[in-house]
Amino acid sequence: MKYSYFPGCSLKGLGRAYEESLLPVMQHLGVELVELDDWNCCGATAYMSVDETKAAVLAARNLAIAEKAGPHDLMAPCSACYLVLNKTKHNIADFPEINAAVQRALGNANLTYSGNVPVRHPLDVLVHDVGLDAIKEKVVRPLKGLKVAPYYGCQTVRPYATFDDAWNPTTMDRLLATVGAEVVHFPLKTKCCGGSLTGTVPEAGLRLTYILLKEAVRRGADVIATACPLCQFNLDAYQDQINRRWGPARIATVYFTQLMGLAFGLSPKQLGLKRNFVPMKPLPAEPATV
Amino acid sequence: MPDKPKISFYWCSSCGGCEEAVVDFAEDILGVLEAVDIVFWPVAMDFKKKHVEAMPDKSIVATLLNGAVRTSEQEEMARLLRRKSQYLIAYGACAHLGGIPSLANQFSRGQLLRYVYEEAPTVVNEARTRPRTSVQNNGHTVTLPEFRNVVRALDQVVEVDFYIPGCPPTPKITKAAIGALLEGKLPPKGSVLAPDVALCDQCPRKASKPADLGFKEFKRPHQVVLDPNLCLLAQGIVCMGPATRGGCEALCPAGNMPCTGCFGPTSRVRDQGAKILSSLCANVVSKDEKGIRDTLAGIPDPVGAFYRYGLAGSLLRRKANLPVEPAQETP
Amino acid sequence: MSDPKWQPRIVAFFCNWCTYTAADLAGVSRLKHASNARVIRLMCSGRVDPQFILDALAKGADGVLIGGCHLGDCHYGEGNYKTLRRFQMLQRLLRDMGIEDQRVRLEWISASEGERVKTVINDMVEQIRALGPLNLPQRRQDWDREMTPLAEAAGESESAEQRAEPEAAHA
Amino acid sequence: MNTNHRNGEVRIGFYICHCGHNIAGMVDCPAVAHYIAKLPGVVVSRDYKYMCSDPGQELIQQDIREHQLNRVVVASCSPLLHEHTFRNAVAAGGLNPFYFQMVNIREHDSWVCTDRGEATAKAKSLSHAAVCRVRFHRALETTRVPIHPDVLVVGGGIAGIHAALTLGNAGKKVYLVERDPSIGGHMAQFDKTFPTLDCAACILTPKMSAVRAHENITLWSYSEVVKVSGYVGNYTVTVKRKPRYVNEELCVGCLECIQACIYKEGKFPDEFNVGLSKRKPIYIPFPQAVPPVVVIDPERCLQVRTGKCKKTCLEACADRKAIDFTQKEELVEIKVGNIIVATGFKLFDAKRIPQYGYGLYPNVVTAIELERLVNSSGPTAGEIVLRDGRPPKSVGMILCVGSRDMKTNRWCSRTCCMHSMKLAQLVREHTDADVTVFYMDIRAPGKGCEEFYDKSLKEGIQFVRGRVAEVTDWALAPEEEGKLVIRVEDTLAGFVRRIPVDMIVLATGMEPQADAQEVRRLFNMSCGTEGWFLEKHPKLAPVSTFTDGVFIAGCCQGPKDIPDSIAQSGAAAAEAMALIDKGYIEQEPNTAYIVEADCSGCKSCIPLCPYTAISFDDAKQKAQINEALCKGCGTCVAACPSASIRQNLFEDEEIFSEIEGVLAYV
Repeated sequence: MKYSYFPGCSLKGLGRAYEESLLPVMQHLGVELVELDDWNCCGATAYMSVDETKAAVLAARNLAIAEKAGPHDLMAPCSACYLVLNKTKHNIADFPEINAAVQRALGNANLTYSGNVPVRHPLDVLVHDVGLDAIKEKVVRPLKGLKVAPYYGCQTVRPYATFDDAWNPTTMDRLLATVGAEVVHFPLKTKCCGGSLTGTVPEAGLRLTYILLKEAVRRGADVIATACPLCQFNLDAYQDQINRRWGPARIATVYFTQLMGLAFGLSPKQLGLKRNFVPMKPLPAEPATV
Repeated sequence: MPDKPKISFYWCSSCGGCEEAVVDFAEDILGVLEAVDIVFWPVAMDFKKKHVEAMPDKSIVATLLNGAVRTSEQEEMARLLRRKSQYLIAYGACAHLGGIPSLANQFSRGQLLRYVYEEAPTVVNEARTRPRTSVQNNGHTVTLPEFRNVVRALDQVVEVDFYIPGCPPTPKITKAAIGALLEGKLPPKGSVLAPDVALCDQCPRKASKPADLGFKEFKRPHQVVLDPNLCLLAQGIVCMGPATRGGCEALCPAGNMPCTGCFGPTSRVRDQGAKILSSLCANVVSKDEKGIRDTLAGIPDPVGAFYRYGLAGSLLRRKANLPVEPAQETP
Repeated sequence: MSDPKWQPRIVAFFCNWCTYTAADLAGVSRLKHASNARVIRLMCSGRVDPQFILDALAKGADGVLIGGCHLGDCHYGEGNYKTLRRFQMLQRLLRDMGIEDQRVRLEWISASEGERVKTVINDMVEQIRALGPLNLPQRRQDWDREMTPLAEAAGESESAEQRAEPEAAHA
Repeated sequence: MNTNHRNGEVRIGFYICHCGHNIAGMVDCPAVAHYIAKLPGVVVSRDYKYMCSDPGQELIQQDIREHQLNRVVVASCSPLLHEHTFRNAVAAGGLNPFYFQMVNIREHDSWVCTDRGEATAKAKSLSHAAVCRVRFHRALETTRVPIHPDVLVVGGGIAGIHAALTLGNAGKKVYLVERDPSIGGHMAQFDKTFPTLDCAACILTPKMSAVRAHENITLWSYSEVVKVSGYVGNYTVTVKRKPRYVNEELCVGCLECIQACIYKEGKFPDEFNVGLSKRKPIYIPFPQAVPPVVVIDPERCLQVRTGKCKKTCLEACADRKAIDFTQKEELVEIKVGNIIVATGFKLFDAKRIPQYGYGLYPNVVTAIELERLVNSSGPTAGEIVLRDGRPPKSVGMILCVGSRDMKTNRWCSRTCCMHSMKLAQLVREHTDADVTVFYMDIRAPGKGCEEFYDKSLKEGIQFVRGRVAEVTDWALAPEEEGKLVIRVEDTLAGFVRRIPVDMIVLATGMEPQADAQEVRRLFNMSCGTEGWFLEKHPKLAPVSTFTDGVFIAGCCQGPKDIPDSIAQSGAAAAEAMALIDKGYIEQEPNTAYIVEADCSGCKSCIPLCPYTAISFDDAKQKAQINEALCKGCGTCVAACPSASIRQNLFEDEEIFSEIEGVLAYV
């Protein structure tokens, strides 16, 4: 199993714990990830709202490079990258004028894009390509007794609910259950984390973050699992401020790949678990590792 | 008693089999010769075109013309004989419907000439010489007729009064036709002088044909050892009998080979190939697309199988996307 | 061949029970679509004699559309299976005769699929527009032009085209 | 017969109908008439406002007399609509009705074209084709097929029951086949009916009993139709009678066997109470079931499953000997002339909209579940309670669950607004709870329904306009703790609201039955894309189907309320009776026939006929067609390799000339 890999800026920066856990987990499962050569910014949601066509060109360059790199699906772990690349793919297919602009721009860089590279999320790859049975076989340290609130965020399944339900996604639930965790009922799994409002309009953004934290605690979760660097950051970094403003709600937020890594017997340090502001409590019935 | 009626024979694009069929009258030919005066018959007698040209119009009672029309010379002779004859009779499958030569209507003139003069495995022609309509040699001009783009049945060139079908027509239907002509007992103009019921009616294997014919596969005669008595369709062999006019007394099925359709369709049918296709395919057993495709794969060349003797006379006549090329004057 | 006013001409054979009714429904629902298809009603797509298709093409249709009930839904049980089998072979035959697949189309359209009548006709018109005219009568005239000199020399005014299908004329 | 055939000369009259503005608005009718007038054989060519009107028909008849017409072509609407009208008009004019051809320039032309020039060109070419074709028409006679007087009604809901009773009362023999152990259908589960709030059981159960008692009705419950063959007037139907392991004749409905079952308590979800209560393996569907006999669930009964049970039920039944474990599935064949299909609907599965939390939150229920809770013979004896037994203080009702939704079903289920308001009123009647109805539009068009809406408003039921986004259990405010929260954009107030409630009722919509496709094939009907059975004409033939002698009634045709279902089943019964009392049906003379002199006896046609109408005459060595069996599909005609089979109304030359005609006008 081989995929082209588009890390995006987050996985090299703020969200490097995602990459630090994703790569060994994938390697452990025999999934080969080949990082795209000379990839560039996906454009993110911000550029899309400024100039859709230029944003499409920016993202399409990555798609074109991936197409050139070989006949592999392109894995984009960051939710924003995943969405933007997919959106670009759809826009190019659906709107001839965008396609024309993109092809013109790519042509200047001696690139072409024919629309043939599927953009895949790690959750999709793990559940549908690798398979839960294969994952179960690799579990050496089942996360027994660990209560996890699965949190998908907004961009993973919306608007393109290609691999999971838009309202009630379950791929992460099933993955976490497979590695032995107890998945708590978390109906806010696709609610907003506050997004960039946490920085721009904190009284609105952080309140949304607070609701998620509070509900996760109320439902008895030990940890929140996420698939998005921005979600992880929002949920992890502002807890002091949030607690001061609305009341106590303290809980660690980690990447689902980090939890999988633990179950595979990888060390917390190797998985980037030390980077959290709010540290994850040690696994139940295990000597402290943090 | 007036003069004996004048008859002429002519051949265009043909294999000579139709001429042979006339010779096959054997001693009966003498009877015919007694009754008629043959005024033109290039195969057997030394008359020239100029002799025909000299005859008054309509002075020949009947001309039996065989072969398809492929060259300018054939076209010219067809027009000439039409003018000189009271009845012009298309004799044999080629004149009737285009015959085997009209299978060439699947190819352009250029494709045909290139193959025949350059690409055919038995050809050595490094100079790539091609026939030309006119060549200068030693101060002499040598001419050849022009090779047309399209092969035509006789009635696609001139008006035809009657048709005698077959490849070749059997002596029996030929004699019957000449008899009717001499006795003046002719059917309406345009008729085909053969029975108007399909061949199965005369086939010795008819009784062996099952009522629930269902095709699981089609086979070609060389792929199986054929049962000499069982209906050939029941053996999975494409037999054109059901879609072909009777009159030959089922010579091929009697000889353990399927009918290939040389007598053409019945008068009620406009396209013999479409009709046999309709009948055979409807009776395929499979109900899924792939199964149907697999069964029909047993007929690898539908044009060759269904239009062997009549592509020129079919509704489509010629491959639609072929060009009309100018006469080949330069190599 | 490239007459700017050229409009594809489509002869459509629709079965009474499904596709003809669907075309009626398209009308009742005012589903505007290309006007190019001329519908001939038959009781069942099984009645579509391959001769009809060839004849339509020979007489100048640029395309032929056959519409029947979905497989398994034939009003007469299995008429449409016969159509499917004939169609598969006919399409091979047409391909060999230089006629593109898109020109002769078989579609299963049930009585309720008025929308589909619209889509199929629009789609087919576009495809044929892209292919250009088939116009076999014109092509035959072009083919027969090589006989003009001798016909004129023989003083014939009547063209061979007019004498096509001599038997039918006397039938 | 008239004498307009002298010299075999063809004299055609052509008429193009304006259909008011319907055709004339898009087609230049005078131009078409003018064009057709020049075609050979056309003697009269006219355009007229309404050809189907009396004066229009009179015009044709007058022309037949005055101009000695012997062929008539009318260009107007679809032949499926008015071919009969015009054939009759032609016949009244003294001409054989089959010297007529109709051109469809409304449905196929004016209604679908956008360009007047194109539409007119199309009308010209279609008319040209008809004029070419009609020349070959011949005089034909219709044949009569006798109608078997018995009727099959499929489905024992209120529609099927009413149809069976109507027919039975008219003296017709009826077979009523119901899949479940009892008739009654969905209506039997209802407590009250809107808008009158009369008791559903009080009006339904007498009808159910009447079915059982009726001398003309044979009731086969727990049975299914598995095969249908034949055609109008002569259907042969095979019915599968599933074993209920109880002899219907001997069981007196004392229910002692249920008491005696080795299962002391009910253990399996009770279908009638939609799983809100439990039943035993031997049970009666509901107290008023018809037939009032018990049934044994073969999936659950120990004896049936394993053969190892003490069979306490047998002991309890004692010498009545009604319980019979040797019963086997039985196939019964019946002959009927007409069939009424009233197979009903199924409710939308609320789990398909996960954001409403059905199946996740115990106090999210469906409307039918609430219906059972309200009913005094229901699982709570009429108490509306939460799962923990407390009465709810607030109830939210969400409308259009699985209706008017692009993600699930696009159609309006028509009854949910009224049904929900009825339940809201009943909740108010039974509890002190506040009730809020979340709606997109209130649709209350039936008689007394708008008044019912007013009454709901007056009774203090709250209405919030907006499609509910989600039902959740996460609380933001203290008053939300422990409650279900409905998040909705209130489109009248213009902001997003969170409304906490104790109980949520989902008004699930109606869907076609899961096996609608199989049933449709069984009876040779058509389905809309959604799966509802298709009526022959939405206005003029709402209970007929494209198969003569098969009628549809009730919700299998589309969502409707009880009065509409009853009206339809009455109509279907009347349609069947009209055929039965006439005694025969006239068949379109479109049969195939073989010209014996032409046939070579190749037998290609014989296996193609679905009705085995073609056989081989061994003496003559030719194929022959039994015209009584032929249904006129023409498949054999197309297949005859020597064109020796012909078809009335669809002769080769007629179709070839039609092809020539449509291509003649460019």
